[in-house]
Amino acid sequence: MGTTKEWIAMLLAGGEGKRLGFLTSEMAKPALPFGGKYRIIDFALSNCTNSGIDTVGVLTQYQPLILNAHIGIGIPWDLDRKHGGVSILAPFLKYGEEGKWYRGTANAIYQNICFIDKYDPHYVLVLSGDHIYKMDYSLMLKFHKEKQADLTIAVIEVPWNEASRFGIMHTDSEGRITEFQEKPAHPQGNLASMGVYIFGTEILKQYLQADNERAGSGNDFGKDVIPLMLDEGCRIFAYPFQGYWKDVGTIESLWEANLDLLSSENGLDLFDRNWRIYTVNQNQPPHFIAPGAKIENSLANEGCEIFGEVSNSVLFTGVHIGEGTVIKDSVIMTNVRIGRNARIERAIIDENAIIGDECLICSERKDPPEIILVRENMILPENSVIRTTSP
Amino acid sequence: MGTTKEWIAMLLAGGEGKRLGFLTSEMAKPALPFGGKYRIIDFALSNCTNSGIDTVGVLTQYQPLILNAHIGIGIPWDLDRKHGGVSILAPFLKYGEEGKWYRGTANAIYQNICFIDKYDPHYVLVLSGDHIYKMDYSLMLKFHKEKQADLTIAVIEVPWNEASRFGIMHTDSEGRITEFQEKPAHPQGNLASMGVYIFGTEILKQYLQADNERAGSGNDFGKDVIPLMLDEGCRIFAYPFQGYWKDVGTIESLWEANLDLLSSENGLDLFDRNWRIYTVNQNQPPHFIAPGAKIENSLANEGCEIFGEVSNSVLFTGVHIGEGTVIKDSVIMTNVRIGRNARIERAIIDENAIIGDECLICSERKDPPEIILVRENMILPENSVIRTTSP
Amino acid sequence: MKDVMGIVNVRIQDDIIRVLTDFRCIASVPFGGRYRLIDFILSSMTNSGVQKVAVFTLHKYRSLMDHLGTGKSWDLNRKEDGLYILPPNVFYYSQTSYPGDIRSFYSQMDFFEHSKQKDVIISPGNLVCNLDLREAIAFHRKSGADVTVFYREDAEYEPDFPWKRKLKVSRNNRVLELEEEPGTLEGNKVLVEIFIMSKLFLLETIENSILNGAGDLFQDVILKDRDKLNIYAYPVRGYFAAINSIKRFYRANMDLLNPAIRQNLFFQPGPIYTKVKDEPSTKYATGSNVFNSLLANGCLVEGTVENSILFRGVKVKKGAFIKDSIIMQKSEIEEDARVEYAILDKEVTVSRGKEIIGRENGPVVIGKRKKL
Amino acid sequence: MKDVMGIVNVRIQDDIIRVLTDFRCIASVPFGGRYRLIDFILSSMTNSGVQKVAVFTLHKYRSLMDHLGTGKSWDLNRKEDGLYILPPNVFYYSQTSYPGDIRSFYSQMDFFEHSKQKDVIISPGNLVCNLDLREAIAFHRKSGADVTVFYREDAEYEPDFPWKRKLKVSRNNRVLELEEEPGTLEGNKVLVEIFIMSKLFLLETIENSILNGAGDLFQDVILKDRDKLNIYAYPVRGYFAAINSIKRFYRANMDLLNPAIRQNLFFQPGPIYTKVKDEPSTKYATGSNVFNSLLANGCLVEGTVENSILFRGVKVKKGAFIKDSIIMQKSEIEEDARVEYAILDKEVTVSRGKEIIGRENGPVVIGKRKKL
Repeated sequence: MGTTKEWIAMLLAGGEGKRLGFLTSEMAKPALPFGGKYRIIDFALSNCTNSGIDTVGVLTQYQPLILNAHIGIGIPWDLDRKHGGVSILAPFLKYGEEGKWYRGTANAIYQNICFIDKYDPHYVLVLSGDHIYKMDYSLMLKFHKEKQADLTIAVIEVPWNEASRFGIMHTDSEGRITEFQEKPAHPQGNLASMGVYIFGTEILKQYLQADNERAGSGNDFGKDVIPLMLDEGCRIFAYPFQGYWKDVGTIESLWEANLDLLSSENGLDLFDRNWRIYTVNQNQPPHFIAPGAKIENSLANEGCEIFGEVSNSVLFTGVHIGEGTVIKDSVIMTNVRIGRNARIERAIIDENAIIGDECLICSERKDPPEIILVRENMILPENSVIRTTSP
Repeated sequence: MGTTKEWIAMLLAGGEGKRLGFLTSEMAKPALPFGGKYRIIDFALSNCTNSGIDTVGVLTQYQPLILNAHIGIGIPWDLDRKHGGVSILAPFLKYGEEGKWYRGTANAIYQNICFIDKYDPHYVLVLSGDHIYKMDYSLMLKFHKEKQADLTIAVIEVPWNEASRFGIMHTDSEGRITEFQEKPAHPQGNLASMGVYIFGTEILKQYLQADNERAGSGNDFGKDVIPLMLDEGCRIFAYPFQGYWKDVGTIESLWEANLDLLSSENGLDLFDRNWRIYTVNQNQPPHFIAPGAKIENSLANEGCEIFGEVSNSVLFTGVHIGEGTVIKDSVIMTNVRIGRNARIERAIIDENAIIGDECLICSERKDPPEIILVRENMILPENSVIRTTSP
Repeated sequence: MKDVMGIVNVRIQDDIIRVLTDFRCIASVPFGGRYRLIDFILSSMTNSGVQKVAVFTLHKYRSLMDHLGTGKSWDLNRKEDGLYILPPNVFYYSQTSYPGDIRSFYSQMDFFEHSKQKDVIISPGNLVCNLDLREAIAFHRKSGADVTVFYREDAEYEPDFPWKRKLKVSRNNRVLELEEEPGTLEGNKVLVEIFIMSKLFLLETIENSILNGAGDLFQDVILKDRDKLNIYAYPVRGYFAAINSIKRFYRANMDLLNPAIRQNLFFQPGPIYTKVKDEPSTKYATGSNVFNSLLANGCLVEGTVENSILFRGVKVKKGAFIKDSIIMQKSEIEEDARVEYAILDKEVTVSRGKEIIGRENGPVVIGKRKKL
Repeated sequence: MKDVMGIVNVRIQDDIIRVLTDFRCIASVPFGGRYRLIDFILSSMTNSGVQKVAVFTLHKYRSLMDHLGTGKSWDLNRKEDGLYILPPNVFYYSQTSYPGDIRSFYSQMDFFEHSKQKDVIISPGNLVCNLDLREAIAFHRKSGADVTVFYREDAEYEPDFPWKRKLKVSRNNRVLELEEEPGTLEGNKVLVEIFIMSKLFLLETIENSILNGAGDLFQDVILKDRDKLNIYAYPVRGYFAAINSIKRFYRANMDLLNPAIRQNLFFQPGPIYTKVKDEPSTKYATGSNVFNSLLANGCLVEGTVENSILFRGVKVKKGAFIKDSIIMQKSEIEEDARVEYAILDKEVTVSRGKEIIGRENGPVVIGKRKKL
């Protein structure tokens, strides 16, 4: 009945998501809308709740207003707790110091050691708010304890051609990590770090301190802290994860991740009542499928009014689709209004955009695939055409 | 039934309170404990609620963790509202920009114009979280409208010898401000700005923009924006406030403000049920006055256990005072434990300090008055003596 | 509107809308895909700036309590005022018949006395409407009426007006005549069960009624004393239905398939709030076939849905066919089952191949958690 | 403890502690300066990790509902599980006499069936104690008992044990004998009204009882079938009182003036939570004279207070004298008034110069809002 926690989570939510263009001009990547009604960070937060974690620090620094308003005191994730719950940790000025922004991922945690100390946990789970997946961290903690590890890193097999985007590891037969390469140009393996770490609290603090004192360190877990720990012979284990996991880095992969939800075997069942993904719920009437409308292999949300034809698409809350309009292979975000007889294919239409009658938005470039992004609040007059064709 | 607000408040809560020493090493000045159970910011927040304001932006940047945890989503002040409520506004990184800390008071608001725009209010009330007072801002808004002012500044008469610490104004017979001097070395008047401003939203935005573009500006309301507006002939009026108002700048004035609560004619009646000061309430049993104990002209709070003698003092929650101990003219903060037969006079004992048996803490220096401050978590062994005497 | 108190007076109406009220009171009957009946009057009140609402309940109010919670969905979770659910004192109601609303009010006299509001607005819990009550309060105050009653011009459906009382008003809407017996007055203005009066008038009325044995605020006070009282009438505009029968319930739901009615009812003058739930997007499978229907979130549709309303989390399996029906939360229509002109309460299962077919004028109603 | 459900069964006990229960049920009787009786068992449950608590109420539960709210003070405002207040269905209780707790449980069968918890722990709402129930649950599970009953060794006050049933246990605490008639068994182990059983056992018991007419879980099941059941007994440690009379209420309050009891009851094994309120610090004026007393926040003391307990917001004017008394929220003792051996309910005013004096063995009780 004491106040010590077994574990707490530190969720890194400061990412800019530079390759996402306009989408992240007013919000951090973890705040990006996804899957008809979620924001990406909902997955990590819901995983925490469902794994039995009741104390989460969310580290923000880039465009946090939407994230702050979304998270509040954590009510949707049941994280409004008497002891613990969710805390937003933005950079701040300290007594007698110059203000410092968070430099790397490790530095962000380093600057908030006082927060960790407040709860004095045995273990610290470090997460990224950028990823879409469902994972029971309590099983990983069990693994961490069984292996008597100093650090456990969740890993997933990625396609070889994408391996250079990730931290790649090599393990021995026991699962102990022998080598770690952050974003290697020529990857020797395809076992990628998911950016999910469990540390013993003392060892975490010790290495954050050491890393902070090393001149020239980028203060990043992947680039600096983990290699240092490996060098010094720490017991670092790889916890293999199977299932859906996506690091949404580009507009194309955001589009792809949304459309992944339409396949019934995607491994990310959002209908599972035993592992719900929580979010802030909107207050809108049920959506309406008009006489003459058609909707197939798609997601739709409350507040939508659909008079046209929708296939293989994801419609967020409050989308209006006019008569005669055809939507295919697209992601239409909150409160977008699309007029009559328009055609939209392979596109993401961002929040509150207005697309006039008879518009044509269509990407035919598939290799490399390209997705058209229509910017938030954009007003597209009647008969506009946005089109890309294969070169 | 639209979403436009008549007015919103922007509450500046980033102040370091440099002259408050240890007290503000881990929290901003607005977070300082006061009056047995409050934090200083509770006064401004409660004034907002009681004045009918339902949207408050709290601007933080210095040691905000305690403040963030205290404010949460504003439940204690009834500011957990569907539309509006309280938002913490910390400095953040913007798209394509270097991170900027808030420079002056005006710059802090300037960096959050997007927050103001979200609610599109007619008026913006700018407040400081550093002051202890009860004030009905709705009467000031009424005054502002009657005067058709561009800016209204709440003013109070201060003792002449303190005038140089404040922004001092001169008004004509109608109350229109003709001159404004920020912290004048040789004040010509004693009508001081309370740091409470009401602006028309458009004029505020216009002058924040202008100020931001002026090279060499300190981006401060008192030093830069208000003089600029005066120069350009804006209608600026002084709204006279009568009542208790205190800018707690030093350890001595914090001590004094606490002891002010003991006089029944202090003008800051905390028992008034029509203008309550709200705060986060602690869960502690009633306090106990033991057989043989004595308490007079003092405040005590839940969780205290008093076996000694207390007079002319303020005891925060959970204070333990041993048998035979005498406390006089002092402020004893949360969870302080004081042993037996100790004597404490004219001191502030900060949170969680432990004072051993037979200790003597006593300031006899009264001109200039000096108050002894015992630091947070300090453990003072038995028979320790901390004493200042008049030189 | 800080000085107006809302009172939602949930009467016992189990007999008129059976099955759906077997386990809940009328005010918490689900409606329109994700709402409960009480949401409409409650949202009307709070959108109009009313900050204190008392809900008088009689029985079967557990689902109502769950739904209302602390009133957060209506911004009524306030430190002062806000939402009050006032259940009966069981010993006052140990008689088998309901002694009338005045006795309910009387049992909460201290609640009224401790309230600071000047006027009260009293409504039943079964109205489907979206009202700007600020105008009504302004009208009431300007008129100096003892009581302002609401009425509907051009009453469309008789079932909306259980008292069937017509009224005649002067040019400035003072009530000149109010039918004692239904059917005696010409005209098309019919009384709606919403009243405005001062709290003082209400308290005096309660005190007097307890002394002289009057039990029902409308029947025994307003109607009986109509010639002594200064009564004004205020017109209800926009969509309006009072759910007093299964037929009316069915028809009012189907009215929502009309986009104009829907836009008006759900958004004008303010949004209708309800308790939100965690449901994913609704998923339409390849081969699904849906038209002229309203669907809440969390549904999984593989079959055909026409002219119907589906609440949250309904599953429509491959080959299943739903037409002209209302399917409540988490019901499941299995493969090749057929549902027409039916109202399915929560968590009903219609098994593979089974047919549930009602008539247009008499939809079949299936109770909660039934497996067919 | 996610798999244990707490049940607080608030019985009707108006007759045993009159005046204080005129307007509230026993579980919401104020206690110890700022608590309500239910806080103790509720905090014991949640400190022990119980995440779902059902409070069965019968009547006069408005103040209990206000107090509990969404359960936030006990961290029970959870999305799944959390706090459930289960009022009676008015029609089940239209008879004048209480049909027994089994019928209360029966009316909420669907609630039990939808709960995922494996075991239930059932307690009344009038116990003053601070228990670690994890140990009790572990004991129950290890023993394989049908029912684990709680008992008190060295029962100090008879009033704490309304059933007056003694029991005899084996070395491993299996119940060997349980008195059918009080007074037939030797020993010092007395039954306390807390039980642990599996949800399955409870549900079967309810079903069977409804068929064979049994009404009371203890009397008609545990006691009657004691020889057929596998019953174990678990000892209650630490401070313990069951508030079954004014005398006991008075004495249990006065016990809190003992620092050892207070430290034990309020903090060990976990803190007792209650609904917090906005009250300023308590202010002691010059000339005030207070000793051996407990005072909550918001009091204003100018007079003398000895051996007493003052709830939040009490005013003691100049020259007023309070001794050996319990003064509840917002009461006011005016100049030169004298209160001894008295229990004043909320908002009582004792006028200038007036004397209210009871006896040590029979404190005088003054009802809510009385002006004397």
